[in-house]
This record gives sequence, C-alpha cells and structure tokens, in this order.
Amino acid sequence: MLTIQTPEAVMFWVLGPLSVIAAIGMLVVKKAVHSALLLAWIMITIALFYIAQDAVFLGIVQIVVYTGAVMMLFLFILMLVGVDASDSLTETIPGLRAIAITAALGFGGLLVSLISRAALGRPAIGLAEANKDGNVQGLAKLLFSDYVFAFEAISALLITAALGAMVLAHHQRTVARPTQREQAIARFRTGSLASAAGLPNPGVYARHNAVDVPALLPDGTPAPNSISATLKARGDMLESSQFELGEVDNTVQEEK
Amino acid sequence: MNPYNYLYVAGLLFTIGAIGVIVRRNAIVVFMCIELMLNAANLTLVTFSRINGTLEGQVTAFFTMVVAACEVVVGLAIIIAIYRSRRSASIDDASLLKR
Amino acid sequence: MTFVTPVLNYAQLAPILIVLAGAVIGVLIEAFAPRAARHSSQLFISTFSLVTAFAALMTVRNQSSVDAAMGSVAFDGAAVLIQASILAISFLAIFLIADQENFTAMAAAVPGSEEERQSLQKDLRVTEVYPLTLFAVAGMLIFPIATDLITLFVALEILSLPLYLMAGLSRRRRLMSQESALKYFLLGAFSSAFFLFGIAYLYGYSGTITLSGIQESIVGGSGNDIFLLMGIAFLSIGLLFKVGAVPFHAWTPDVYQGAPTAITGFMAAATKIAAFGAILRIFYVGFANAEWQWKPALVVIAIITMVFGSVVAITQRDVKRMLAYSSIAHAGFLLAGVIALSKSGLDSSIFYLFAYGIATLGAFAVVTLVRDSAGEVTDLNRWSGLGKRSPLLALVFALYLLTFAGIPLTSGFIGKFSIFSAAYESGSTAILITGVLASAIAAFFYIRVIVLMFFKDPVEDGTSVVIPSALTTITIAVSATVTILLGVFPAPLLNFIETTAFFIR
Amino acid sequence: MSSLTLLGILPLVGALLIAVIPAEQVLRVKQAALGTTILVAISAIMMWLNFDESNTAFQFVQSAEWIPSFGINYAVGVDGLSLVLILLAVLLTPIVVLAGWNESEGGRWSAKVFYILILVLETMMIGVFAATDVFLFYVFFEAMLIPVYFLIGGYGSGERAAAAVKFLLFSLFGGLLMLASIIGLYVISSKNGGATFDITELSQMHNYMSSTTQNLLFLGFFIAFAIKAPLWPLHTWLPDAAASGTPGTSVLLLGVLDKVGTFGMIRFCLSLFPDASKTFTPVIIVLAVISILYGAFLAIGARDIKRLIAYTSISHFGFITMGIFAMTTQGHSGAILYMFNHGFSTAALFIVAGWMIARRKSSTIADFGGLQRVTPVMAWSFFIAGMSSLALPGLSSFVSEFLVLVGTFTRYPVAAVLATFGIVLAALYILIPVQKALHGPTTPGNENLPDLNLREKFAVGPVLAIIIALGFYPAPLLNVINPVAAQVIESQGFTDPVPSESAGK
Amino acid sequence: MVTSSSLVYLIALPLFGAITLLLAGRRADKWGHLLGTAMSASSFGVGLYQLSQMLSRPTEERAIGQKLFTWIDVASFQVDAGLLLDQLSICFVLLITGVGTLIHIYSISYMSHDENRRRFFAYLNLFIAAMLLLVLGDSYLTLYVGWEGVGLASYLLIGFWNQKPAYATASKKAFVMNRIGDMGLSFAIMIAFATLGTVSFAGVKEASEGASETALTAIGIMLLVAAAGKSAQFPLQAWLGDAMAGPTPVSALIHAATMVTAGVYLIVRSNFIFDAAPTAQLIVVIVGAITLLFGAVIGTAKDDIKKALAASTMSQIGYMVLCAGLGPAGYAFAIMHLLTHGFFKAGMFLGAGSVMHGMNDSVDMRRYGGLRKFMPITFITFGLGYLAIIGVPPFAGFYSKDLIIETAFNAGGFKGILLGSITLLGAVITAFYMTRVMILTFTSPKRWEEDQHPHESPFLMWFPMVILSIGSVTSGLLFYRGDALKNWLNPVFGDHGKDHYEEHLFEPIVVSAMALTAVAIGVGIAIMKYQLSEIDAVAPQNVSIFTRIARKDLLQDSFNESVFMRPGQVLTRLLVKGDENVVDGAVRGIGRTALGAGATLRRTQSGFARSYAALILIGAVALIAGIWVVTL
Repeated sequence: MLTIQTPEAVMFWVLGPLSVIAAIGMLVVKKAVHSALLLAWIMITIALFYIAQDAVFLGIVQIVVYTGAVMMLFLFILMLVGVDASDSLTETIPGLRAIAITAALGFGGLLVSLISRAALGRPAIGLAEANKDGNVQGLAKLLFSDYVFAFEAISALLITAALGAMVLAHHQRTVARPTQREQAIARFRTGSLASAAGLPNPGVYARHNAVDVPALLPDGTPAPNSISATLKARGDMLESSQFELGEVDNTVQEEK
Repeated sequence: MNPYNYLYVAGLLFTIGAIGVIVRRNAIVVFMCIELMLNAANLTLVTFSRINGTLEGQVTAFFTMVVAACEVVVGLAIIIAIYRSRRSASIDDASLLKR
Repeated sequence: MTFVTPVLNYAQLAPILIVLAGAVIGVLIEAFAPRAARHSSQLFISTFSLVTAFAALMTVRNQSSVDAAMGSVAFDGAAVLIQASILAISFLAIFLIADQENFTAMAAAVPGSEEERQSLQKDLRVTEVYPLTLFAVAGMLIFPIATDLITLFVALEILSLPLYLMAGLSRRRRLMSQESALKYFLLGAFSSAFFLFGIAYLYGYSGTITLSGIQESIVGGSGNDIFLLMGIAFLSIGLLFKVGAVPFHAWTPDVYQGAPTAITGFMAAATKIAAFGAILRIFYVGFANAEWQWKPALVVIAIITMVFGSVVAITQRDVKRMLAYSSIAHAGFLLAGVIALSKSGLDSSIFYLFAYGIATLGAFAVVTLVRDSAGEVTDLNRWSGLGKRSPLLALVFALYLLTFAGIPLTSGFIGKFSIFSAAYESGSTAILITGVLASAIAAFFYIRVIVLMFFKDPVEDGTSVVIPSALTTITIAVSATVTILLGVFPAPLLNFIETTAFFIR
Repeated sequence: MSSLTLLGILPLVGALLIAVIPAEQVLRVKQAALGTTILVAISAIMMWLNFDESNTAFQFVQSAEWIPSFGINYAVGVDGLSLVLILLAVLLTPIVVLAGWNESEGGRWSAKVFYILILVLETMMIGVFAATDVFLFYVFFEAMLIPVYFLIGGYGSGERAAAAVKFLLFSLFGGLLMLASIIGLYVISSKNGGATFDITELSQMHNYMSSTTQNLLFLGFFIAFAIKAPLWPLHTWLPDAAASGTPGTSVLLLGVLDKVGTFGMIRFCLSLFPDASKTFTPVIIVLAVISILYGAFLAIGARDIKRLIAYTSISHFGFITMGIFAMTTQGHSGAILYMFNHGFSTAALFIVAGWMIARRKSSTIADFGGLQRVTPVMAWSFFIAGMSSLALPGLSSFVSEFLVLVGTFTRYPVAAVLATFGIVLAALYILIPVQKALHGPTTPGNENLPDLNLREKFAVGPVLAIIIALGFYPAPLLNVINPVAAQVIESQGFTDPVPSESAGK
Repeated sequence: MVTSSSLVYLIALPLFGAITLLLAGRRADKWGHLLGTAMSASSFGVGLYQLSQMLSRPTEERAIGQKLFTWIDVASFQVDAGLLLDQLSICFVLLITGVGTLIHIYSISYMSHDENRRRFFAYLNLFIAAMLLLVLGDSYLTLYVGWEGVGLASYLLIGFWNQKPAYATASKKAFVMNRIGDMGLSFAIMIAFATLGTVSFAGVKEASEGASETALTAIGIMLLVAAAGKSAQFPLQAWLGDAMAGPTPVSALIHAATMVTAGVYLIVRSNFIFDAAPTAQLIVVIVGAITLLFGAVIGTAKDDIKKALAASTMSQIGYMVLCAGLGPAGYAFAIMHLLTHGFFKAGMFLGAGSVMHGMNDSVDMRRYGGLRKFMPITFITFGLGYLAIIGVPPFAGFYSKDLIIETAFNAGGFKGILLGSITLLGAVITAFYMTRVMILTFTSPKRWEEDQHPHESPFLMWFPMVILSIGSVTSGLLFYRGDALKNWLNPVFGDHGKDHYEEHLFEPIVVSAMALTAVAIGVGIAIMKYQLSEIDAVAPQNVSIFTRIARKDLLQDSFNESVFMRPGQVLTRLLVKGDENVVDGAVRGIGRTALGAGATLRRTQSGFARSYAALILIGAVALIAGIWVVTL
C-alpha cells in the first residue's frame, strides 16, 4: 500500500504550483532564453518529483541528461540564433489566440476532470516491492532483458540523429582551403595595401566587452570591420561612435 | 496526499506545452514546449509506475529521454538549417507551403 | 532477483537487423569511402540489404511467435505481409532515390549562396540519404510488429527522424523543402508527445505496456475506462497523424509538396503501410474488446477524412498537393478496414495498403520526370497536353489516377471493394455510403487531371518530360504492371493474404 | 472456352492487330477494324442461329473462378435479353466503323487509337451484356466508360472535353452508388450461404433482406441505371455527350451503352429486388412518363441536330423504362424489343446527321435546308430514320412502342395515356427538322453538297433494311425475347391483367 | 371463313410499284409513271376478280380472309398480319383502285412537266398500297398500319412541292393533326385490348357482345377521335384546307375520294361497337352535324377553287359521319354517299385541276370566268359532278344525300327533327357555294388577264374526268335501286342490318321534295348573287364580320394557334430553359458546392505550422470531450 509522507506532500504543494507557473511563464516571456531557463527549472522540478516517487535513477538522469545536456543544447542554439532576440507576443494569425485559449481551457479542464473521475479499481501500490533490489537494478533488469530489443533499436535512432546533424550542418569543402601562403598572396594581389596586414582585432582600446566593440584606429575612429560578421548580422554590434575619441591626445607623457 | 496529484500537474504541464506550441512563434521555443509535453508525459509515466508498482513506466520514461535527446539533435539541426537560409527562427515565416 | 538472459530469435528479426546493418554500413561508407565511390556502393548496399532482408523474411514466412524479441515484437502472418510490402516498396523507392537529381548537393549550404552553386557545380551528392532511408525502413519494419508500447514508440521515432531529415533535402525550392522538414518535424514531435501521453495513460490503466496485457485488462478490468479511453485517444492521435487522418492531416500536403519527390513517394507509400500495420495490430490485438468505445470516434474520423481529402483535392493546382489530399482521402478509406475489426477487414486492409503503396510510388515517380529547366514541374496547369508530349507516361499516370479513383480492372478497385465490403460486413453502413460518395467526389479531380493531360493542348513553357533513368523506369514499369495485375488477377495475392494474414496474440 | 468468350475476345484480337500496324497506314487500320467488326457480327449471328429459343436459362455459359476469395467468377452466358443486346452491339459496330470512315481525322490522336478504342469498347459491350456475375458486370460497366470517355474527349467536336468529363462523372457517380449496393449484396450473400456474385443465386437474397435494406440496395442499382438510361432528371449529361462525340461514338453511346441502363433494370433491379421494385414502380413510372414528354418537348425546342436526337432518345428511354416497370409481358417484350429498335433508328439518325454535319460543317438545323433536292438519298435516309423514330407503323419502332403502350395500359392506364401524347410530340420533333433541313428552298451554301457515296450507302442501307424488315416481321427477335420477358414477369410474381370485360367468361 | 391467298396481291402490286420507283431513282424517270399506273390498274383488276369471285359465292361466304404471318405475338397480345375482304372492303377496294387508276392516268399528263413525276407516282402507289391495307386489314392494328401509311403518303404528297415553305408547313400540319387522331386510334386499341383482350375485328365483335357499355363507349369515342383526324372532322378539321398545297390529283384522290373517308370506314367497320354504345353514337352524330355546317360555311367564303372544294369535302364527310352515327339505319347510306361522293368529288377536283392547268396554275376563282367556252369537256364533266353534289335527281348525289336526310329525320323525336333540319340547311348551303363555284369559274364573264390562254386539257386528263362524271351520274341510281348497296352490305352489319324503315317521320317523297326545295333555294341565291351581278376580280374587303370569319376558316387556325401552338411553344421554351438552368443547373450547382466547400476547407491549410498544431489540438479536445461525455 502506498502512503505518502508529509514531506513529499509539502514538496509537491510547493513545487507543483511553481512548475505550473513556470510553464505558464514560458508562454508569456518575450525572450527565448528566459523560456529556456524556465524550462530548465521545470525539468529540475520534475526531477525532484521523480526522486520523490522512488524513481531515483530517472531523477538523476533527468537532471544530467535533460537539464544538463539537452537544455544546454537549446541554449547553444539560442546563442547561435541570438540570445537577446525577443519575440513579439502579438498574435498575427487571426483567430488563433482565441482558439488557443479555448483549446487550453477545454483541454486542461477536460483532462483534469477526467483524471478526477478516473478510477483504476485497485489501490496504488508503490514501488517499495519493485525497488527492493534497488531502483537501478530493477530498471536494468527490465532494460536488458524484456526491453533489450528496444534498447538496441534505439541505437539506430542515435546514429540517425548523428547522421542527420552531419547532413544538415556539415559543409563539404567545395574548394580547397587556401593555404596561408595563398592567402598572403591574395591579400597583396587584391585590394589595397591597407588590408594586407589583416583585419584589425576587435576590442583595441577596449572600454567594453571586447568582442562587440569595434576597435579604434590609431586616429581614434572606430573600425567596423573589426567585428565578426555574425555579430553584425545579428545586430549585436554596439554603436561604435560612442567610443570614438573626440580628440586624440598626442602629447606623450613623460615617464616619471 | 494522493499520488494522482502528480497526474494533475503533468496534465497541466502537457496542456501548457501544447498551447505553447500554438502561441509561440520562435521555433526553438516551440520545440521547448514540445519538450515540456514530453516531460509531462514522463511524469505521468513515473507516477503511474508508482501507482502500479511496476517499473515499466520508468523504463518507458527512460527511453523517452533518449528519444527526446535524439529528437533534439535532429530538430535543432533543422532549425539551424532554416535559420541560416532565412535568418529567422520564426516558424510563421516558414509558410510558403499552403493551401 | 535474477536476471534472465534475453533470448532473441534472430531468424525472425533478421530482416530488421539486415536492414539496420545495411544502414550502418552505409554510415561507414560515408565516413571512409572515397566520395566518388559512395553513390554506387550505397546504392548497392541499400538494394542488397533490402533484397537480403526480403529473402530472410521469406525463409521465416510461415513462422509465428510472440517471443521473437522477449515479447517486444510479434511475428505472425500479418507481420510477414506488411514487412514484405514495406520491403518491396522500399526497394522500388530506392531506385527513385538513386536518381540524385532530386536531392540537394549540400544540405548545409544556404540556398542561393555561392557555396550551393559551387557544390552543384562540383556535382556533390548527399549520399547519406541511403542510410537514412534504410534506418527509416528499419523503423517501419519494427513499427507494425511491435507489441509493447516502448518498442512502438521507439520504432515510431526511428521511422520518423530520417524522414524529417530527408524532407529537407530537395535540390530545388530549398526554402520550401526546409520548411516542409521543419513543419514535419515540429508537428511530428508534437504528435509523438500525444502518443507518449497516450502510452502513459494506457500504462496507468493496465499496469503493463504490452498490447496483450492491455487487452487482458480490458477484458478483466475493474474500475472505469477513463484512463483506457484517454490512452487510446492520445495514442490514436499519434498514429492518425502518421497516416494523415483529419484533423491530424495538416502536415501532409505541405510536406508532400516540399519534400524531394522521391522521398515523398517513399514516405507516402511505405509510411502509410507501416503506420496502418501498427494501427491494425494495436486496435485488433490491443483494443479489440473496447471496440464500442473507440469505433464511433474512428468512424467519424474516417468519414471526415474521406470527405475532407476528396473535397479539398478538387481545388488543388499542384500535382503533389493533389496527391497528398488524395492520400488523406485514402487514409479515410483505409480506416474503414480498421473499423471493420474482422479477418476480412485485416485482409482487405493489407491488400489495399500494398496496392495503394505501389500505385502511389509509381505516381510520384512519374512526377519526378516532368521537369523544366528549374526542376520538377508540379503546377498542374503546366501538365496540360502531357498526353501529347509523352503519351506513354501520361497513360501510366492516368492508370495511377484511375486506380486511385477505384476504376475496375485496376488494383484500387479491388482494394476499395474489399475494404468497403469488410466495413459494411461489420455494420458500418455510414462508412460504405460516405466512402462511395467521397469516391465520386474524388473521381472528379482525378478525371480533371486526365482531361488536362489528354484533352488540353500543351503550353509551350519549357515543360518537358525527361528520359527516365533505367532505375526510375523499373520503378514505374513495375508499379504500373502490379497495379494492372492486381486489378485483373488479384486472386493469387488475395488468396495468399487470406491464408496468411492473422495476428498472433 | 465458350463461344461467347471467343466472341468477346475477337475484337480485342483485332485491336492488337491494329496496334501493330504502323499509324501512318490509316487505310490498313480502317480495313482491319472493319474486317474485325464484321467478323464479330457474323460470329454473333451464328451464335443467334444456335440459340435455343425455348430455353429460358443462360446459354453458351462459361464459368471460371476469378477471385475466389470474394466468390467472384468469370461467368458469362446469354439469354434472350442479352442475346438481343449483344446482337445490337455487334451489328452496330461495323456500321459505325463504315459510316464514320473519316471520323477519326479531326481527333487529338491517330486513327489507330480511335479504332483500338472502338474495338476495346466492343469487347466491353459484349462483356457487359454477357456477364452473369454481378461483379463481372460491374467491371465491364465501369471499364467501358474509359474508351467512351476518350472517344468523346479525343475525337468529338465542340466542348468535347467538358462533355466527356460530364459523361464520366455522371456515370462514375452512378457506378459508385451501384458499387455500394453490390457490396451490400455481397455481404448479405456471404452471411447467407456463402459469398457469391452469381446472378441466379443472388436473386434469392431478397429473402434475407429487410425491406429498408432492399429498398436502399435497389436504389443504388436503379440510380446507376437511370443515369445510364437516362431517366429524367438524371439526363443532362446525354445531350452534351451525344452532341460532342463523333456521330459514331454517339451511335454506340445512345444505341448500345445507354441500353446497359435498361438492361440492368431488368437483369438486376427486377430480379434481385422484386419487392423494392414493386415499391418504387409508381415513382419510376412517373419519371418515365415525365421523360417521355420532357424529352419530346426539349427535342422540339432543340436547335442542334445532335442534341435533338439525344433528346428524342430521352423520350424513347422513357418508353423503355415504362415498359419494363409496367410488369406485363407486353410491356416487357416491347421494352426489350424497343432497346434493339431504338438502337437502329437512332443509329440511322445519327449516322445520317453526322454526314450532313460533315458536309455542311455545322450542326445547327437552321443551316440546312432543301437537302431533299440536293442530296436525295441522304435526305431519304434521314427521313426514314426519322419515321422510325416517331414510330411509324411498318417500321420497327412501332411494334415495340405499341407493345409498351398496350402493356402499360393494361396496368397503368393513366401513364399509358400520358405517354401516348408523346407520339404527337414525336411527329413534331421529327417533322420540324425534316422541314427545316430537308424541305424548303435550298439554303445558300448547300447547293453543291455531295450526296451519299457508295460506302455511305453501304453503311446506312443495312440499318434501314433492318428497320423496315423488323417493322413488318419482328418475330425473329420476339421469339427470342418473349420467353425471357414472360419469365421475368412470372418471377416477379405478376400475371398479365385479364381483360376486364371478359373476366367473367 | 374462307381463306384466299390472292388478297395480298391487291396491296403487293402497288407497293412493289412504289418501292421500285423509289429505289430505282432517276433511272426510272422514263417509265416510272407507266409502271405506277400499271400497278394501280392491275390492283384494280385483282379487285374486280375478287368481286367476281365474291359474287359467285353465297352471301354468308362472301367474306374471305388471308393470314400472311403472325405479326406480333406476345402472350395474350396476338396480332396477325391478316387481310379481310368482305362486302364493305370490296367497295373501298374498287373505289380506291378504280378512282386511283383514273387519277394515275390523269397525272401522267398533269405532272408531265414536273421533273419529279416518277417520285409522284411512287408516292401515289404507296398511297394506294397503304389505303388498301387500311381497308383490308383484319384487325385494328393492321388497320392502324394502313392508317398511318396513308398519313405518310398524304404527308409526302401534300409536301410534294415542299421547296415552298408554306407547302412544307402544310404537309407537316396535316401529319401532326392526323397524329392526334392516330393517338385516338391507339387509345381505342389499347382500351380494346385491356377490356376485351383482342384487337382483331372478329375478336372485338365477339367480345363486344358481352362487354359493358362504358368500355365500348370509351372505345367508340376514341375511334371517333381517330376518324375525326383522318376525315377532317371537327375539331381536327384544320389541316384539310392547307392540304390543298399538294398537286391537284392528290387532292382528288386522297383528300376527296379516299383517304379522308377512312374515318367513315372506321366507324362503319366498328358498327358492333357503336351499336352498343349510344353515347358514342350521339357524339358521332354531333361531330358530323357540326362539321357538315362548318365545312359548308367555309365553302361559301373561299375564292380558291381547291379550298372551296376541300371545304365541301369536309362538309360532305360530315354528312357521312352523321349518317354513320345514326346506327344500323345509316351505315349503308353513309357508305353510299361515300362512294358517290368519291366519284363526283374526284371528278370535280380533276376538273379543277384541268382549269388550273389551263390557267397557269391559278386557283383564284375571282380571276376565272367564262371558261365554259374554252374548256367544254371540263365544263361538262364538272357540271355533272356539280349537279350530283347539290343533289339534283337523278344524279348520284341526289339519292345518297336524300337517304341521309331521310335517315336523319327518322332518328326520332327532337333529335330527328334537328338533325334533319341541319342536313337540309347543309343542302341549301351546299347548293349555294357549289353554284357559286360554277358561276365564278365557268359561266360568269371572264376576269382573267389577257396573257392567259385558257385551253382544254389533253386526252389523258379529260378521259378520267369523263369516266368519273359517268360515275357521278349513274352510281346513285345503281346503288339505290332495290336497296342494292344496302342489301349488299347488310351481312357486314350482322343482325342489325334488317329493315329500319318502321317509323317514318316524313314520307320519302316529302323528304325529297324538301331536299329539292333546299337545293333550289341555294342555287337561286347563288345565281342572284353572282350570275346576275358584277363579280370583283379581287375579293372585297369591306365585308361583314361573318364573312371575314368564314374566310378565315371560322378561325380554326387562330384557335389552334392560340390554344395549342403558342402555349406549346412557350412550354417548349420554358422547358429548354429549365433544363439548362434548373435540371442541369442543379447538377452544376452540386459541382460548384463541392468546389466551394473545397475552397473553404482549403483555408484551414494556412501554411502556418502553429495553426496545424491547433488543428491537432482541437482534434484532441474533441476526442477527450467525447470521452468525457461517454463516461459520464
């Protein structure tokens, strides 16, 4: 027979509402990265629920794999796409908002109502018996005997995922990478000699987070081409004029 | 407390995830909402595992995590590919195919 | 607690394993073989593994067991038939896929970029589609024989993920192709979340995740059926999504249109077989005793699907979209076989699936041949006068359309006849009547295309029919032949199905 | 193999023969087509001579398993009814070939294709009348749409594509409804003594149906046949199709194909669903009367000569339908004989009208005028055909029309009286075009139209001869028809009404 | 019944002529007319032979039959292609072939300038064959074949010069109105079969004895409709005037002597039905009476010589119908008048043709005058016919008409007086308009243009006229003497044929006196009005409304047009429009609805993945809502 101790109930009543609120938060925050963080929080909550429900192994995996790996992947991608980019939350498809709200209320309401009316006709058992040799051992037994076929088959899924990522992301070189020598020759052959020495580095005379601030040229004017093209494209370049020196102090201070 | 309470939470999370898919435009957020739904399903599984006193639910949840991880890889790869073509991660922009 | 060493029946799993092995070898080829050798060796490996798998399947065709993989899969007559269908169609599909004109040279290149241009110029090839296809085939092979929900879910993902990827690999109209991949992926993941949610409730209801366990719970269950019904409902959403039943169909037209045509053909034909194979097994083996609960809903869905698919197809101007809506309508017809819940329903469904799959593949193969300088021409208006340009091809396409419309002497007619009789036999008069009316509506647009091809004059806009490669020719020829043969002499196959098809419990 | 099967295959052999003749050798193609059709006609006449008139069972039967899973057989055989219609089909075909010697020239495709289509159609026509297996019948019923569709759409005039589509859609719609009914029958038969499609066995199935079921199944068949036949208000496809097809196509369409409708009413509606037939008889009689008068009025109002002939056919089909459902021996025999006679009189009208149109390059009646003086033979041919159409005594249609009227009168006097008004309208709809086209001053532009050449005389001569001969001596056909008519009436549980005034004696 | 195998030759000979001439085409132009005449003449010869055979047999064996083959045999509906030659039909056979042959001869000359003379003879032969079939058929259905056959021949001959649109229209009108009558015959046959179970004359006769009056009345009325159509009786009379469009020999043969009297034949042949159906008989009488006056009135107003004669025909047939409607008493007299009328009216038509022949085909009597001197033979033969028709003794018409008037008076009671008066009035008008024709054509001053050269017709034309005039002089007396015709025909009418002179309202001599007085009045008025006063060469327009109405054929065409034709045309147009817009429109509407539904549903495919997801969610909500409901 399953009895639930008070600590768990307390935990549930604290974390449960929090997770739901966090989930709702996911829908209403503008920045994707905030959504991601809220999701990470929900996942941790759920991990705690797992652990509370005698699914220790899953709880840990949830934190390690999900929160640790999957969410990090999400964050990576968010970074790539633009971490500061924020969504407009105004609905552009007419009627969809209404449908969404109705569906949400309907779905959620019906779901809750149905769960409340559901009866299994047997008492909740609890995992004490199943976990008596240890949760991990129990899982392992199932995993490597009864569900070994699925377990093996899932390797195909993993290969597919890797292969897919390769297909979509791998840039096959269409032209041989120019050697340094070739690059040097090219620099001199084409363009002005001004660029022959290579592009200026960002962050020279850094008074700010270096990467997104254009370098200042010796005459004090900013050099926009010192910023990575990606940042430019993303609009993450700071206005460089604010770093322009109004007047270059040419006086050389004597070292004392 | 009744273990069913976890089911309510899971149901609500699932609902919210589903709504998120509909209301959010950023493909990555949409995808995260789907992850939320999967998590809600997992929570349901684990809860039922406890109610039923068998570990199959947990095993299923475990498989789900692996599958979800693979899905994330593929999904994000696709999203990135789209993003590079369009310089946009909004799924509303990807609406050439219609009618 | 003792650990029982798992015993697998490798003979019965051999088809799956061979295909998976082929896929893995394909991946290794990608990794190690020189670029020039990849295409031919991939093609060889793919066809070889499919043929071998088929042969392996045939050696065990009379066996049946539930213990092939520790109860995870059931191997029985229906499994043999469905797997054989999938393998046969995949084999033909590989030939289409081999025509690399369909695929982008480099998926990672930004559409319209210099890199893409160069990659095209260098005639690079995405030979990864072969292993991806084989992975998908493996998933499809597992999906209809899975008897526990975990394997089912895993198989669903194995078959889906490669398809998501391949949908984005079209050579032309890359933006559309990528868009279709995105839509397919997001909606697919969305629906698989429902699927998983359904699994959770079914597990909750019965305490097991095997179909037979669920069936036992239904028979001997106490309490009420709410969790069961929720489980069935959510699980069905995932399954119906895959087959494109209304209202879970919306991805179909977009993805069919955007994906490379060879992939569309593969996906339309093989996925439908696999998914319906799974649906049949789940509903026949798992939920049979709850039929009074799920049947009405499925009837409604089937009716809406037939009508919706047919009605909307009328207004389509793009041949691939039209075929997509037609496939939606056919999903509705096929649901009639599920609803029948009888031996004849099973037999007719399998026949229908095979006949439809073959014809669909053929139809998309024809689509790949109608091109202009910018690639395939799918705008129907530009198909006008095709009968003049290329009578044979137009005739073959007309044959496919007629079989979709269910004209006698084509396989589609036998399929429709058998599946509707099965449905009516089990008392679904509504299905019969709607099915017939929907067929009438559907006939309208099939005929419109025939009119366009034969009775309209060609527009001189550079649309032409390319000389098909030998492989594509084989695909088209085989599918056309099979379509006619099954229409005129269906008896051997029908007999074979009748004596073979059953579900082991 | 029975001689019937051989007869059916013969045209196909001819079609194959033509297929190997190079398309440029048009004359050779035509000769081959003519030779084949004449050979078929002779074979059919030989069969007629060997036909045992006293035997009401099917003769020349052959039965072979086709799709045993569904109890479907390749089963053919003829009784008086089918023999008459097969004769009609095979006699008209060579005439059509000969009369429309140059018809194939304005088409989209070569003459070769035209004649292949005609020959394939001939096979289908023989098959549809010879089939004693309902499923086989349906297969022919639907499959024959395809050649006609291409004949109209490919070789017709005016809005031919649209007309072809309209024709096909109407027919398909009806066919699908019939399919639903066939499925219903099949299921009922499989639940009651084993699945079968044998017409004789199926005719016992009505004992196992509720009256609602029987009514619904009857309607499925009947609507299909009413579209074919065509009965008001399902007739609107006919004028378009007939006006757009080549004259030869229209002859086969109106003369033979539409007879499938009335043939089916007798063969299927009556014998399979006797009770439902009784239930619906009043409605059908009303529709038939409406058709008679409606068709006649529209013919009077027609400006296009081909449309006019089409409308007259609607009127005549009204007579046939009325005769069938009058449920008297006279009505029945008359209706069957009418099918044959209408075939020939309409053929004559259409053939001659076709020549007139070909010469004048217009099908508007008003464009002709005074042809009797310019082209007397052609005018006379048209006139005699017209007289046959208005059922002038002494010409073949009279016997059948009068039998129908008299047969109907004994049971449904009001309907017969109303229908008789049709004969006055018939005088109008024939004499108006006769006056406008043949009489009156010669319209400018018509002075130099050539009269019929020898080939054309040879084409129309036999038709007119048959029309006149059968008018005076219908016994050869009536002897064949009477037994089957009597048998149908008897099997329906009807006896002819006894003369009211001599009942006491 | 005695059977004979030679009856068929009566029909076969002219039919052979017709078919040969039609099939041979222009090749037969040279000898076609000869063949046609020969065929008709040989048929007449066969007829004479049959008559001699008949005379050689005892009375009860005079009727002979021939079964050619079984024509239609469907269960109880059995019709043989059988012929029946009895005392009644032999009269017709001889009339048809005899007069027919004369008219063939006449036509050789009359049509000699027409390039299609061969075709004309083919039609004439066709007519003879059909007409013979009509009177020889031994059942209503075989009669029907001849019935429509003569209609066809009539149509062809009226429209012989159909290059003139008016003539083509006239032929069509004749055919269509005849068809209305044919419809009546169809009904009659159908009723006969439904009620009596047979359609042969013998069978119906036998069955009619026990049949109810209702059934027989229905059959009788329908037969009357048929007769009215064929014999141009009210209300189906309108076609006859227009039928004069045909060549004059046609008018003489078909529209005077033979075909138009087929209605009388039908009624007389069906005596067994009418005898048992008094109501039907009464209607027959009424129709006859109306037509009698109707035709007569029209006759007074016509300036076209052929139309005047046509009106007269109509009126005279009215007499016959009236008489036939009087039952057994009248049948023989109706036939007698029919035969005598056949002679004199055919003769007069041929005379009219002769006049036209001499007057450049002009038919306007107001443009005639004084032709007596130029065409003496025509004048004399026409005049003899004239005397016969108005009923001057001892010419044929006197006897036949007198007997009809007498029979009418003898019908009994008020009915008899009324009918007698009508027939007398008819006699007055007949005398008037026929005198008018005579005066206008022959005896009044000439009114034709100077470039006309009236001349006598050639021998081939006047010879038949002479023969016919002999007939119109002598036939009456021949038939009347000793009730020769009546006794001859009586076996046909069975028991009813006995003497019916029991009650005489007037003595025969009184009736004759009254009739002669009537004639005198009519002739007198005509002479006063036309012989003794100036005649306008153009019909005066300032005439009374009655004259105008009479000239317009008593508005028969206007009536038909406004009551049948125009509504019919409107109905046709409405139906054509309706078919296009309503019936076909409904079909197209279904198509449009499907397309519209498709276009609407298509919008759900908005292209936005989110809305697709929403769709899935809606489906999910619907499903669990369903669960929620069913598990309540």
